[in-house]
Amino acid sequence: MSSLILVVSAILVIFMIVGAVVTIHARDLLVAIIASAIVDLVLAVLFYILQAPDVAITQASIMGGLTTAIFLVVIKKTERYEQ
Amino acid sequence: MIKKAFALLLVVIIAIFLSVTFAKIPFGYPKTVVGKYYLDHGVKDLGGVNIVTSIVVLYRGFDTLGEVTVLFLAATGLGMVLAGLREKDEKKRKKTPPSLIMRTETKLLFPMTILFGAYIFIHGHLTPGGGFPGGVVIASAFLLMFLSHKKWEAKEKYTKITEALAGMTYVVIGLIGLYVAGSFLENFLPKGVPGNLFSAGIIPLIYTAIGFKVGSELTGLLQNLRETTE
Amino acid sequence: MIYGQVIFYGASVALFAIGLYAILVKRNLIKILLGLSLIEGAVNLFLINIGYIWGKTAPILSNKELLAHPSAKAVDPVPQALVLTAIVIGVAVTALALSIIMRIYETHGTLNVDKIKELRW
Amino acid sequence: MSWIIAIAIIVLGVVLTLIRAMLGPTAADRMVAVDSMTTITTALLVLLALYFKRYIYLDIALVYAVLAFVATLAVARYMEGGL
Repeated sequence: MSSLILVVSAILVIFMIVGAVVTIHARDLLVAIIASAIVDLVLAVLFYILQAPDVAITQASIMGGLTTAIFLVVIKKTERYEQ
Repeated sequence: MIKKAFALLLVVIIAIFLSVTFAKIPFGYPKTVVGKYYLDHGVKDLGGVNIVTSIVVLYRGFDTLGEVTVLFLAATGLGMVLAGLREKDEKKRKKTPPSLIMRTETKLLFPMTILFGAYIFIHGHLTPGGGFPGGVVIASAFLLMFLSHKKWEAKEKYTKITEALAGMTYVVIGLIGLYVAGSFLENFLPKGVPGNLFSAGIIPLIYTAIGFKVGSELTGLLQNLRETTE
Repeated sequence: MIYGQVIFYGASVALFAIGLYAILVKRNLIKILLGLSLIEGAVNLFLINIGYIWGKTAPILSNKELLAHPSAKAVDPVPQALVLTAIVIGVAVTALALSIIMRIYETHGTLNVDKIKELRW
Repeated sequence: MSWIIAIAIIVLGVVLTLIRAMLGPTAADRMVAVDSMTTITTALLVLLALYFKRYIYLDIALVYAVLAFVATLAVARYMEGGL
């Protein structure tokens, strides 16, 4: 792993932490779900950089739709804003 | 407020402990001996090029059988928990119908996505992928249809039958291995040339079974969730 | 090469801490579940970090030179095989937890943990 | 040098979409930002496959390209009240 890849992964880690903070902080649960999609996306790229393509493909396919759709059904059924 | 401060203090203490522990673990140096053994002997023993697949399906095949069972239990439990919720929810909400562009596009994309999922789990021993991501891709294709067609549904009868057949195939292949080669989930087919599609013995067969099982389980789960919003 | 250790282990520690904070402080059940899934991601990332080896490539031996010396050229495959199944199981378990949350909302009419009497102790 | 320029341009694109995803006043803005972020990340994955000289890694970029829009579709259906 060269220093170029290290710099890129450091930037991606910062993105992931920002996404996680927004996930926790947002009052609107829809925004929280979208931010957790960002976390999953960056996690898949980090698995890819760490030479684990099998894990990255699984994380990417999970991220593309399934978790988001399941959480959306639940906030449709219950309530969207956190009191 | 004081509660929040204490929680923050606890989180900081745990993070410091974890950091001190992780500083002792060197990053980027070999740690396990068993991984080296699998890498050196994997292709010779089993004929599969993707070592991760060989570990998941054959070296640790019994473990994977248990994990597929956990997946089945979670999907069945979801159906059981949601069963009463469906009946009470009689009043019909007015739903916006999906637009024409979306309906046409998903109708075209649905078979392609299923084909892509089949590609992922059939080539599990050659390229990254395998039964678990392939099944998830197939379930995503069904999710696409659930989102864009109001009347379209995956009948519970068919998902249950597919899932039961796939699980039985997995166990039967293991029992044939017990009869022919002497232990459960042992390889009994010829290994072939490493790198070809028809190689690696029973790995493609088992991964196909896992792909069908994961795909039908997740589709049934999505179908259960969808019926609650109607 | 200390930078790799700081970046990747630091990422998993930070993700774990943020998820734990959500579980301890937040009162909304869906928020608590989101925190739990963050912790799950942190653990998966940590396991993959353990398996990485400097300058080596993925354990998919698709060309001749990789087939000749596999253990000198490829990273540790065992943690990857562990994490692969854990991710799919995690989604199914999250769906089960969400269905239980839907039943709780049906009987109590709220998602706030403080207002649900049976959960107070 | 050309690697640095190519990767820097892509990372700059990800930064810009991330800023919109964090600031965006409505949830729709954030979802559009995440969608374009996924598209740019696909380009990053293709570039990294070339950098690592492992062409089988391209499968992961394919999974991203095929599946990433499902989450966008789910959020859009939720917003128009059709889920």
